[in-house]
Amino acid sequence: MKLRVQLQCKNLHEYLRELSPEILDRLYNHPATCLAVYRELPSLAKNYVMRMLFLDQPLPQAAVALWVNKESQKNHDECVSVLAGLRLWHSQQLQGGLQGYILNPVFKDNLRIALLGGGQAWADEGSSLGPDRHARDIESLDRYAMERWEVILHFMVGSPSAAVSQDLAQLLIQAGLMKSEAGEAPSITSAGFQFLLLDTASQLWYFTLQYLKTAQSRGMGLVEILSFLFQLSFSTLGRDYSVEGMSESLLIFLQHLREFGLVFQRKRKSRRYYPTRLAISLAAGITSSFIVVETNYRIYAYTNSELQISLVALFSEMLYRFPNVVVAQVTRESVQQAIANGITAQQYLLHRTSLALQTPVLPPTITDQIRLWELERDRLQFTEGVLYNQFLSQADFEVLRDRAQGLDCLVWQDVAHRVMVVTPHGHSEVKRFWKQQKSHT
Amino acid sequence: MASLSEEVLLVVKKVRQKKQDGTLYLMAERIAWSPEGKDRFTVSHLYADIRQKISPDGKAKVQLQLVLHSGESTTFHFSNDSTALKDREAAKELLQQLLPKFKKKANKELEEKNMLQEDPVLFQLYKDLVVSQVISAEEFWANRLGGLNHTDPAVCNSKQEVGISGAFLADIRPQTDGCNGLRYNLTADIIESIFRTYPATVKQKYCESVPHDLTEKEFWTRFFQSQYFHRDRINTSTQDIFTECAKLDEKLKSMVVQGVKNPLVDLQSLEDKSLDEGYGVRTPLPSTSNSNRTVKESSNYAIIKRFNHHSAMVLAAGSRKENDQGSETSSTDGNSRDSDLFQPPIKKVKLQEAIEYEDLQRENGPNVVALNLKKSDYAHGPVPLQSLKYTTSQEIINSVNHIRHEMANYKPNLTQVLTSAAATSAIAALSPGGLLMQTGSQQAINMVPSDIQGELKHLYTAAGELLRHFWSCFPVNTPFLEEKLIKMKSTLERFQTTKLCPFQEKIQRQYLNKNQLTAHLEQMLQTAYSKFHVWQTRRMMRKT
Amino acid sequence: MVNVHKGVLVECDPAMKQFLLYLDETMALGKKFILKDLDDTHVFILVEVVQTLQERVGKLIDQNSFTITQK
Amino acid sequence: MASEEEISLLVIVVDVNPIWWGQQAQREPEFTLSKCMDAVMVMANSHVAMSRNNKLAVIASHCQDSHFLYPSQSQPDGNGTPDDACSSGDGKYELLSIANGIIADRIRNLMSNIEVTGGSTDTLLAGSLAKALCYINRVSKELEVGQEVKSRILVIKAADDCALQYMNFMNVIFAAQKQSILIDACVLESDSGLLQQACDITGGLYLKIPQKAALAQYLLWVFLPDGEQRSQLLLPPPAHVDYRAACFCHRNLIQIGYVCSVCLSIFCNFSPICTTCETAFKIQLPQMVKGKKKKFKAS
Repeated sequence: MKLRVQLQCKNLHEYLRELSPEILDRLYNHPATCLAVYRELPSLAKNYVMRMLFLDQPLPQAAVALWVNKESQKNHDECVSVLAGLRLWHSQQLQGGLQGYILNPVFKDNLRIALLGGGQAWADEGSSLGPDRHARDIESLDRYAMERWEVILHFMVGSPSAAVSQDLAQLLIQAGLMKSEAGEAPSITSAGFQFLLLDTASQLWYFTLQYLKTAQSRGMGLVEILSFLFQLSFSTLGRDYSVEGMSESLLIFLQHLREFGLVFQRKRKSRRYYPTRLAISLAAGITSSFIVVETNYRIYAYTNSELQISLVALFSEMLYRFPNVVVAQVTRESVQQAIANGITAQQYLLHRTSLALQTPVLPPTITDQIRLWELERDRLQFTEGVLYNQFLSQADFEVLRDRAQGLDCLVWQDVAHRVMVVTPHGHSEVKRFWKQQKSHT
Repeated sequence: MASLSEEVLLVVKKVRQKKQDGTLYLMAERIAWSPEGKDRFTVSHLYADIRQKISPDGKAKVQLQLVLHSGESTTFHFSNDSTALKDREAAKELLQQLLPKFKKKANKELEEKNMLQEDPVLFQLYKDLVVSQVISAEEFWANRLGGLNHTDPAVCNSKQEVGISGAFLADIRPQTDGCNGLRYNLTADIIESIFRTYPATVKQKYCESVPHDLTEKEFWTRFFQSQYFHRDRINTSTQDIFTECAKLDEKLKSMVVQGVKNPLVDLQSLEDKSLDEGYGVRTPLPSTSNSNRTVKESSNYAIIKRFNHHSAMVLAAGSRKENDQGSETSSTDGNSRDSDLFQPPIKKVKLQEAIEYEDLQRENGPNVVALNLKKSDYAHGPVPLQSLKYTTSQEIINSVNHIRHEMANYKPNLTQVLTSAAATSAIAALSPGGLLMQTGSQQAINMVPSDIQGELKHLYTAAGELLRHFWSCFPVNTPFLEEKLIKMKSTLERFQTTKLCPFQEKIQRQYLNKNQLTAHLEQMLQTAYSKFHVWQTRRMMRKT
Repeated sequence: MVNVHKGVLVECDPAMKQFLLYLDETMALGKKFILKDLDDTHVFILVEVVQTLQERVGKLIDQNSFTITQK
Repeated sequence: MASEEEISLLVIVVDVNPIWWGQQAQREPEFTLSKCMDAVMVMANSHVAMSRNNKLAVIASHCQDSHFLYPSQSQPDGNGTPDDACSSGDGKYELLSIANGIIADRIRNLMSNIEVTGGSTDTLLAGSLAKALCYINRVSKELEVGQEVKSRILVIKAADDCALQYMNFMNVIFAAQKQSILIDACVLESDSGLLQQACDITGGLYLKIPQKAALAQYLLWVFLPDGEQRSQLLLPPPAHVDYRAACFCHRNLIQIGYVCSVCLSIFCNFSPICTTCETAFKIQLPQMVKGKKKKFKAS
C-alpha cells in the first residue's frame, strides 16, 4: 500500500491567485511585482491593460466586450476573469448607471512607473559604491549559479561530496523533499525524486514557493520577499547591486538566495551582490537537453555532470561511461525501481521528454512499454477493511449498509450474499451503531 | 365510377393483380385497375410516374410489369386465356405511345424536385418566395430551369451523354412466330438508337418515306430485312430503299483505307512487318479487290465488314453527340460529318499531348534586352505630382535651427506623454462606431448574433432573386415583359413591407444603430424603384 | 448473527484471483490466508500475508516477463 | 514556464525630418518632435515589457540618412550599461531605462548636429525601411536552433511622400511581403499613398491619426498587438487604397491607360514612340492600337 505524493509545480499565476486580496494589493505596491504579474498575463489581457493604462475613469463594460471579435469571445471572458481574479481591475458604476471597468489604481501607477519611470529607485545600484575590484563576468556567474544549484540536488541524492547549511537542509525537509529520521542524515523522499525530474526553472519555482510558504514562520514579510525576488528577476545580469537599506530579514533572505545560487556575493559581509541567471530567469526557465533514447531501450546521455549521470542512473542501468557521454539501458527492473520510488510513468516520460534532444522525443514503443511496466505493479489492489457477513435478514444488512454508506466508510458490498466491507476506522462506529440497533429490537 | 369523366382509351377485362381478378383501364392521364365488382381503382398510376414497362416473354403467365420512378412496381397478369397475348400487346402498344408523351413532363418535375433537394439555399429561396406567395412557382422555375441551361452551361453539360450499346440490334430478341418469320418489337429507345447510329441513311429514309408511302411497321420490316439479308449480297436489289444507304455506308471502306492515323491506338504500327510479305510492297487492302475471292471468303469478309461497320457507326454515334448537341435532324448528310469524325488528328499533336507535360517543361526565358531609359523621372514611378509646397531656404534654416534648439536639451519625459482626457477621446475614436471604426459594415455584422446574420443572408438571397426577375424585364419590348415588370415592382414592394421592414424594426429594437446592415438592401430596392418610375414616366409620355 | 473479520479486501482481475486461490490451497504461504472468497474480482484475506503475497505476485510476474533488451 | 516562445521583433521607423518638424513646432507647439519621441518610447517600452523575448529596434529616418537609435552598434544586443551611466533612478525597469537612455542620447546627437545642405528635404523613408529589413534579416540569422522570430515594422510618418523614392520603396515593400513582415504605418499629417500600398500589400495596418496629442494612445491601441492578437481584436478597418497610377506624361491619375510593353511606363494617351525608353511601336493603323492597350491594374 504505497502512497503517491503528486507534486505539482505551480507557476506564478496560480500562486498569486491563492494569495489573499490585501496581500495582493500590498504586492502591487512595487513596480517590479506589477511588471512580473503583467508579464504573466495572457497576451490579450496584456493589451487590455495597456489600453487602459492612461485612463483615469472607468470604461463601460459593453465597450470593453466589443474590443474583440465574436470568434475570440472565449479568450475575452478568460482575460476578464483573470484580470478580476488578480484584482488588476475592478468593475465600477459609471455615472450613466451601467457597469464599467477601471484598473486597480495601485497596480496602474506602479506599472506606469515600471514602464515610464517617475517613481523612486527600486534599489540603489552598486554604482553608488564605486566599481567592484573583483567584478564578475557573466560566465563565471552562470558557472557559480549552476554549481550552487547542483550542490543542492547532489545533497538531495545524497552524494557525500555535497554539503549544505543546516538552514537549507531544514528547508528541504520542510518542503517535504527530504525526510530525516532522528539522528542520521536526511534522505530523499519520493516527492524529492519527482522534484529531481523537474526542469531547473520549475525546480526553482517549486523551491521558492516552498520557501515563501515557510517565510512567515521564519518571521519574514511575504510581500517584502516577493517584491525583492521580482526586483531581482528584473535586474540586469553581470551588474552589481548594493545591500544598502535592506532590512534584516531581507539580508537573511539574501544569504539563502546566495546559497541557492540565485545571487552571488563574494563574502557574507560584502556590501554588493550580483544576481545570477537563475534569479533573472525565475520567470523564464533554462532547460538543458542532452538525452537521446533509441527504440532498443538505449539511452545516450551527453553530459559529464555528476548529477545528470546519477539522475540517469536512477532510472536505468549504466552500460558504459565515456568522457562526455553515458550509455544506459532502460530495463524493466530499472523502471520498476523508479516507480517504486514513487515516480509515475507519466513523470518519468515527462522528464525524459524534457531532456530529450530532438523531437519526436521518445519512441512510442518505449513509452508504451514503460506504461505497461507501471500497470504491471498494480495487479492487486489492497484495501484494509473489516468484513461483515452472515446477516440474518436482508433488512439488517441494508440498515447497516446504509449506515456505513452514511459514514461513507463502506468499501465494498454484495447485496445478494449480504456481505459488506467497511474501513477499519469506520468499523468501531458501525459496530456501535449495530449494537444499539440490536438493543432497540 | 369515380373518374369516368376522363376518357378511357382501353379497357382490358380479366386482368389479375395480386391474385385478384379485375379490369385494367388505360386513360388519358393514368393507368388504373379495379378489382372485380368494385367500382373504384385500387391501383392507379399516372403515366408520368411510370419509368418503364416490362413484358417478360416466354413465361407461362402473360404479364405486364410497370416500374415507377419511385421504384415500386406493379404486375398485371392477363388471365383471359384466349386473348391474353392480344390484350397484353394492345396495352403495350398503347403504353408505348403514351409513355413518351409524359416522360418529358416527368423529367421536368423530377429535375425541380432534385434541385430543391440538392440545393438548400435554393430551397430556402423557394420557401421565402413561392411558399410565402411572393411569386408563383412557375415564374420561379421558369427562371431556374432556364437559368440552368443558359446561364451556366457547366451544369447542363455536366450530364454525360450515354452511348449506345453495341449490341442494341442483337438485344431485340426476335421471337419466332410459328412459320419461319420473325417478330421484332422495337421500343422507342431502340428506334432512337438506330437513328443515332445511322443518322445519314435510315433517319433520312424514315423522314421521307414513313408518313406517306409506307407505314412505320413496313419501314422497319424493310430495314431489318435489308440489315440482315441483303447485305452480304454483292448486288443489292434496286427496289430496296436501303440500297443507297448501303452505298453511303460504303464509305466505311474509305475509313479502312485511311486506317488509324492516331499513332497511340494504331496497333498495326506496333507489330513489326518483316519484308517478306510482298517484299515491302504494301499488300492491297482486301476490301478493294474482293473479286478474286471465293464466295465463302467474301461472305465471311462481308460479315466481318458488317460488324466493323456496325461498331464504327456505334462509336461514331457516341462521339457525334459530343461535338454537336444532338441536332442530327438537321444533319441530313452524315457522310461529311462522319468522315471528318474519323479524320485522324495530326500525329504530332497527339504524340505531344500524350508525352509532354508542361509542368515538366523548363521555361527558357527570352533573352533580355537592357532597358535604356531616356527620361530620368522614370524612377518616380506612377505617382501623381503632389502639390509641393516649396520651402524657401530661409524657412528651412529657421525650422532646422528651431528643431536643433529644441532637441539639443531633449530629455525623455514619458510620464507626461498622455493626458487621461486625450486618451479617452482617442479611445472614443477607436471604439466600435467611433470616428476611426466607420465603414465597418463587416464589423457591424460581426456584432449581431449569428441567427440575425442568417436571417439577413436569406433576405439578401430573396431580394437578389426578385431583383433579378425585375431587371431581367429590361429592355421592356413586349407587353408580356411590361406586365411582368409591373408585377415584379409590386412584388418588390410587397417584399419590402412583409419581410424587410419587420426585420429592420427587430434589429432596431434589439441593437441601437445597426441599420447599416440593411442600408444596402434598401439602396438596391430604391434603385429598382427609381428605374421603374423612369420607365413608367417615359411610357406615359410615349402614350400621350 | 452477524460475524466480523478484520482483514484486507483484495481487488484483482479473475486470473490473479485464481492465482490467489491456488496459493491458498497449496498453502504456498505456509497457511490458508483467504478469509472469504467474495466474488470473482474480490477476495478477503488476512492482513499479515499482504507483504509476502505481494512478493509472490511480483515473483510470478517476473517469471512471466523476459528481458526485451539485449546488452 | 520554460516555453520556447518565438521572439517578436518590432522595428520602429520614426520620421525625424527636421524641416517638417521645425515647421510643425512653429505650427502647433504642443506637439513637437520631443513629444513624438516620448510617445514612441512609450510604445517601445510597452512592447519590450510585454514579454521577456520581445526585441526592439528604433530607426530615425532623416532627410540625409537614417540612423539606428536602438540598439546601438556598440552593444548589439542592447542590454548593457549605456555610454553615460543612465540608471533607473526613477523606478523604471532597468532594461527600458537603458534603452530610453540610448535612444534619447542618439536622437539628441543626431538632431543637434545637422547641417541641411539645400538639396534634399525629403525623408529617406525607403532607405530606412531597407535598413530595417536588413536588421530583421540579421536577427533572424543569429537565432539559435529552436526559436524563430516574428518581425514587423512600424513607420511613424510625418513629412510627405517623395516621388523620387518610388522604385526603392516598392522594392522594399515587396521584399517585406516575401519575408512576411508586416509594415504598419501611423501617419501624423498627410495621407501617404506609398505607405497605404505598403500596409495593404504586407497586411499591416494604416492609420492616420485625427489628433496628434493622443499619439501614444493610438500606438498602444492599434499597433501594440502583434499579428495573432490582432486577429482577435476589433481594429480600424483597412483604409481603401487608391491603386490608380499616374501617367508619366502628365502625372495625373488614370484608371485605364497605355503601358509601354518594354519599360512599362504608363501614358494617358497613345504615342507611337515611348517617351521613356524610346521604343518605337510598329503599328500600321491607329485602330491596331488596341493591341497595345492594356487595362492597367485598377484598384
